[in-house]
Amino acid sequence: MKLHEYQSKKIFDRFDVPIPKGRVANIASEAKQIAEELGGRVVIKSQVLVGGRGKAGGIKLARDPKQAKEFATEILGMEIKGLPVRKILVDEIVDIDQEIYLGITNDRTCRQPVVIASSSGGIDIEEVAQISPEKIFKLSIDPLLGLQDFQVRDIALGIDLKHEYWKQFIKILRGLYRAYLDMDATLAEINPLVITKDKRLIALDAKMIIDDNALFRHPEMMELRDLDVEAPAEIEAQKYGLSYIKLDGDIGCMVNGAGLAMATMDIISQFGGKPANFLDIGGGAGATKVAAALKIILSDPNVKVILINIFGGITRCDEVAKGLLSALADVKTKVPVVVRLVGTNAEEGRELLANANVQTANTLVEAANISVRLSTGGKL
Amino acid sequence: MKLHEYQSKKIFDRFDVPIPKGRVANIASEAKQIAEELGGRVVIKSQVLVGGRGKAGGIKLARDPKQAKEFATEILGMEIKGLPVRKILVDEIVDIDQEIYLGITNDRTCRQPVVIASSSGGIDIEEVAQISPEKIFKLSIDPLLGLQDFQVRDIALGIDLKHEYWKQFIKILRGLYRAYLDMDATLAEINPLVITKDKRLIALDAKMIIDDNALFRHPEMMELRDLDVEAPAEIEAQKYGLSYIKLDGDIGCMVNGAGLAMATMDIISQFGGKPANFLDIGGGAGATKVAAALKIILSDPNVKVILINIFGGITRCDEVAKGLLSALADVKTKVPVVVRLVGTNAEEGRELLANANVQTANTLVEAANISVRLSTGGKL
Amino acid sequence: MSILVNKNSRILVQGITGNEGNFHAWQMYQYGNNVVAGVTPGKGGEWVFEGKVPVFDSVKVAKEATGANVSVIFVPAHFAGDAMLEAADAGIELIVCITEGIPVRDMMRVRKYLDQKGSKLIGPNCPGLITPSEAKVGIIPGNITMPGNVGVISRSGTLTYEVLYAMMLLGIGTSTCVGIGGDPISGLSYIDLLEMFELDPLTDQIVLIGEIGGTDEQKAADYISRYMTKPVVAFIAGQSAPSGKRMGHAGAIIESGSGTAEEKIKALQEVGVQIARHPEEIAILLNR
Amino acid sequence: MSILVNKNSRILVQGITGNEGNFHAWQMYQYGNNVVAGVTPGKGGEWVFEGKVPVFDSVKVAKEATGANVSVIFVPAHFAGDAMLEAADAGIELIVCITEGIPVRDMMRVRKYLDQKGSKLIGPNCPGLITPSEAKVGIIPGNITMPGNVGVISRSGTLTYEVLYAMMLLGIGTSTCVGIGGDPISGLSYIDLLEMFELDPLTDQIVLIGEIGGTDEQKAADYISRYMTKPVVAFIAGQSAPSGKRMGHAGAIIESGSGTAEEKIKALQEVGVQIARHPEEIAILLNR
Repeated sequence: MKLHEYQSKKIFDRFDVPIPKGRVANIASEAKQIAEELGGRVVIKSQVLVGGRGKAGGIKLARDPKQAKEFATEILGMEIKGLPVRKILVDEIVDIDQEIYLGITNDRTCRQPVVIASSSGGIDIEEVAQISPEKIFKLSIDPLLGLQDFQVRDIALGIDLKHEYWKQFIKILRGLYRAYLDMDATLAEINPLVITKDKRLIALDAKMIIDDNALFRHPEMMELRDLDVEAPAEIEAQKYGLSYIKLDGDIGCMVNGAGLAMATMDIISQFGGKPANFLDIGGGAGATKVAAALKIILSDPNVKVILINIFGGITRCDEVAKGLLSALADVKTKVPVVVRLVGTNAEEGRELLANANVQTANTLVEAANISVRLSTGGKL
Repeated sequence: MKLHEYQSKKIFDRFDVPIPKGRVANIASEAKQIAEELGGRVVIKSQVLVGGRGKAGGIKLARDPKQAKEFATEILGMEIKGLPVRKILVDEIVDIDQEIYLGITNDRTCRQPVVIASSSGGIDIEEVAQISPEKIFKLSIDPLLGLQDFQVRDIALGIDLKHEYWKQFIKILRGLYRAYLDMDATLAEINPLVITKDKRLIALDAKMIIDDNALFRHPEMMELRDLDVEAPAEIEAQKYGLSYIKLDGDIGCMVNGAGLAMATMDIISQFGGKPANFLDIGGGAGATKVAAALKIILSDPNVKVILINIFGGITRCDEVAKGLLSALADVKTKVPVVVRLVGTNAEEGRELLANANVQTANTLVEAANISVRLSTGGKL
Repeated sequence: MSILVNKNSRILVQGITGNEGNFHAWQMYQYGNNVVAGVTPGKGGEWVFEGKVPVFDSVKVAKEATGANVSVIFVPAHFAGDAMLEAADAGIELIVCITEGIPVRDMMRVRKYLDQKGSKLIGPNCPGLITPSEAKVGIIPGNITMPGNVGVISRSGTLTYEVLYAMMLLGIGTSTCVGIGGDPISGLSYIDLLEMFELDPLTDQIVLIGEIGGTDEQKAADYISRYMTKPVVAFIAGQSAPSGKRMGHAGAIIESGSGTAEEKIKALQEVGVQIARHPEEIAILLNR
Repeated sequence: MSILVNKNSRILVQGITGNEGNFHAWQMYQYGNNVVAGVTPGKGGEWVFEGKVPVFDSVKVAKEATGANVSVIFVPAHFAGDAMLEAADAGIELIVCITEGIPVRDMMRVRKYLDQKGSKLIGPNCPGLITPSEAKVGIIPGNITMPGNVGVISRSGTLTYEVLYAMMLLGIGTSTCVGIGGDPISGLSYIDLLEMFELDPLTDQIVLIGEIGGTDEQKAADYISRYMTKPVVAFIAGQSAPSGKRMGHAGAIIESGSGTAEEKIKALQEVGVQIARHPEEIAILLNR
């Protein structure tokens, strides 16, 4: 779960990472008021969960409260990469001497948290990593021991930070690490961490991604969720524990298991078809779950045919068949449904479907073939 | 630093370890009021930092507020093992079904925290350990991993706790461990942890000892300090970073290093003398520290002679000599002083002392000999 | 022969009284008779499967009583980390964690501790493993594969069944099939298992089933080119997956253009691995 | 010959710019020329001792630049745990921590991590060690001992000097003298060092200096009876100490009647260890 800059900054503040003075606003007049409180000069930053806000015109410096209101009005009317701007952050402007990059993420290779730092902050860190890898300093953290002060100093050394800033830097990185840990983040990033002309270190931007699997430990995070970035069908899917992603094609897919779902999409593509979605009904899916999945797929008007590929493992095929039949009875769609069931209790499942006149296939190749033909208007 | 029961309970409460309803009181009328609030029946417990309060009559059950006041008056007038009772804890009475022992301490041998539990709670655990060691269950905790839930369950199994109490027990032991860790305790103990007749687990008594070396992390603990248990001279000594313990004899000792201080006391005893104190001036002791040490020794009227044994290591002997001379000039005592200096800058130190007519010795045996003779009224 | 588990494995099921745990433990029990114990804290003393399999309160007690050396975990995500630590602490040699949705933070700590203890881990978020006719540890259906000379390694669950089933239809069996799971932090890797299969006398060829996300398949390719003498056939799922969208598995995401199926296929092809276009084709590419 | 340190040791001083660190590093420097570097975070780039010894910001950098393999720590108690972890992380083989007053919680974590990294620790709250005329690592005065055939192990600081000095007055020198420190959680134990001295060809007899508190001396007695062929002479401080009072050292406390000097003396005497009545008598009991 990605957090907005203003949400991440609120968390940083709680963990003693210094942030600029500022507040979030929903309407332009608030921006003016905040600017007045902050002494006039402010930066107006659109709060959308995509990169490249600056280039898209979603970040503007205002010289006084009046201009703050103007820019706020402008930005609040924007869409950036398809996302409407519903909130802006109005922050004080600080005079910058140097920009640093500082982030903590999970390193898959070492299976440990890793701190990434660079004296070249403020720009796309992945670009820096590609062009000048020597400017990136990485340090792995033992997950049982935790981040130690000597490591923080190693990082300060690694980015050639002047001694006079070490004390502030240690406090910030310690705070960032605590935020990363306590919030179950998979990313906690400050880009840029600036050194101001009056020698303070401040997190000018903030980015956090929370581990979806750990949200049960952070019920308060659910309130921070920004539903704008998620399609309504995806939100609906989550309610039922389904993993759904809408795509551009016309063959709806319902598969158990993410790998098999991808393979099913792949084979559809290979046969010249276009998958309308990724949908993993997960393990142990009962009738209710399958019915919900069917309805979600059908909520996409582009869907011309539905391919259901279930290979029983945790999932019992008779349960799937029952769910399917109950859902089909419920929605009464005219979209043809092709079903392939193999594995645990598959025969019982197939029997149930055959009795209800649903099209079945024996292999994945066969199922994909039939579906593609049906989607292109062909008959069987 | 030992904490009182009521102080430990306050900490337990913060870490979600359930404690009986109750409050601390300084005067008997308060006890009556608390008893009224708690519905009449209460237990009055003297708050002194020694064991065996019950046997000494320092714990009494009152059947109503009137009796609570009577008992409170009585207990607040007591001295237990030489310590005046200045505070009482007035707690609700709970009906007990079973008493358990539960404690966490540092295991020197494994160099890890160890949880100790027993189904025989409420009595002296060291006695249980001696008489029926099979009733004691111990479990070592990896200090990097921390206490895990499966270990808590192992402990519940180890003391044959019924399944119905596991959930409460897990919460309590987790809380106790967090209290132990967060407070830098060297002991966090619940004895007894009771199961009430209405099936609740409650910490009926509470004991915590805080690591003196970690008090810098807990400045708030200094307010909890009970100066009653410490001799005024010991408190004064701590201010100067000196380690002083008053004993019964008449030969004052000032030594650098705890081991050497003990050895000096030992040799005095062997020669038939009686040491008046243990005093370690520690490493790197400067003039001020030595002067303070001298004054503290002289505050004991029994002291007939002072043996100063300094072997230079971190401590520089010339510094010691200067401090000594300045302190002697300051207090102008008639108590004879025997000094032995060896090690770093010892010659400079001895020269300074010789010039000021202070008695010096070359070996520890000689110094002890002279001191014992002087203390028994002998001449040199 | 086989790797990791065989007919002598003594299997313990953590979470045996839960819905899924019970269902699959019963499947495992019926497949052979190597399920020796179950663990559900608070239910010690009960028996399951018509009084044949005892339930214990802790892994330690279960191990002492039954000599279990493999544990398969079906407990919910909140408790799975603790269950793995418990198994390792009790000295279980092989831990197979089926549970999905375990927080990464928990897994980093668990993996570190297991490494220190010397316990092997398969999973989490995996279907477990099977040595046909000998030992079924996890949720891989027993009736879709048979004994044979192919070692199978996969990050996926049902996709693996698809492959096993297609193989069986062509009369090809497996030595051992291991589902290593789709999470970013997990136990045994492709490389660990390639090494075991290379050393296993009854494995003659290997199937590697991968998917988008991470660089494990690329590392496997590197390992194959250096150390493997046995032929490898692979399939990579997610060629049609868009970047930036997480495809179900916590690990299956194409991040800023890296971890794509194309990269992985290229790396494997370059070291002589045959690539199947769809799962059923794997069976066709294998030697019979 | 000697144990742990010799003339080839390359010594690093953590906290070299602090008052005590600087004073003692200078003493060490003057004793030989094996102080190769200092570390004080934030002072990297400076030089001490007339520009002869460089100061670095971190142990890692110092080790890379100078090849240091022993580190002696003089930093304040708040920072000492971090300093030990830093030294171990940088791969320093022997860490000697002089600092006293380190919280037990810190030491439990540090010791566990050092064991995992394979670094040896001496201390904390100890005077360090000395191999006369070769290497002085810590605060043991250089002028109170000389090369010889006696290995000395002690939990105490100045009490050890007393013994070394008495030995020197009788012409007895030491192979290596190690102060293991008086804290409840520390590094190398009596047993570790007895083993090293037993194996050291230039050590013919051993002095063990103990004190009240804990059971380390009793364990040493047990070890001596099983494995030691070389004679051991011991002194135990605190025969006149009352129980329940902590005598300076965090570890020196007689708790509910256990850890008394009597117990320890009895255990040692029973295994043939000669006991000195006072520190100076140790020198008399040794073979010349």
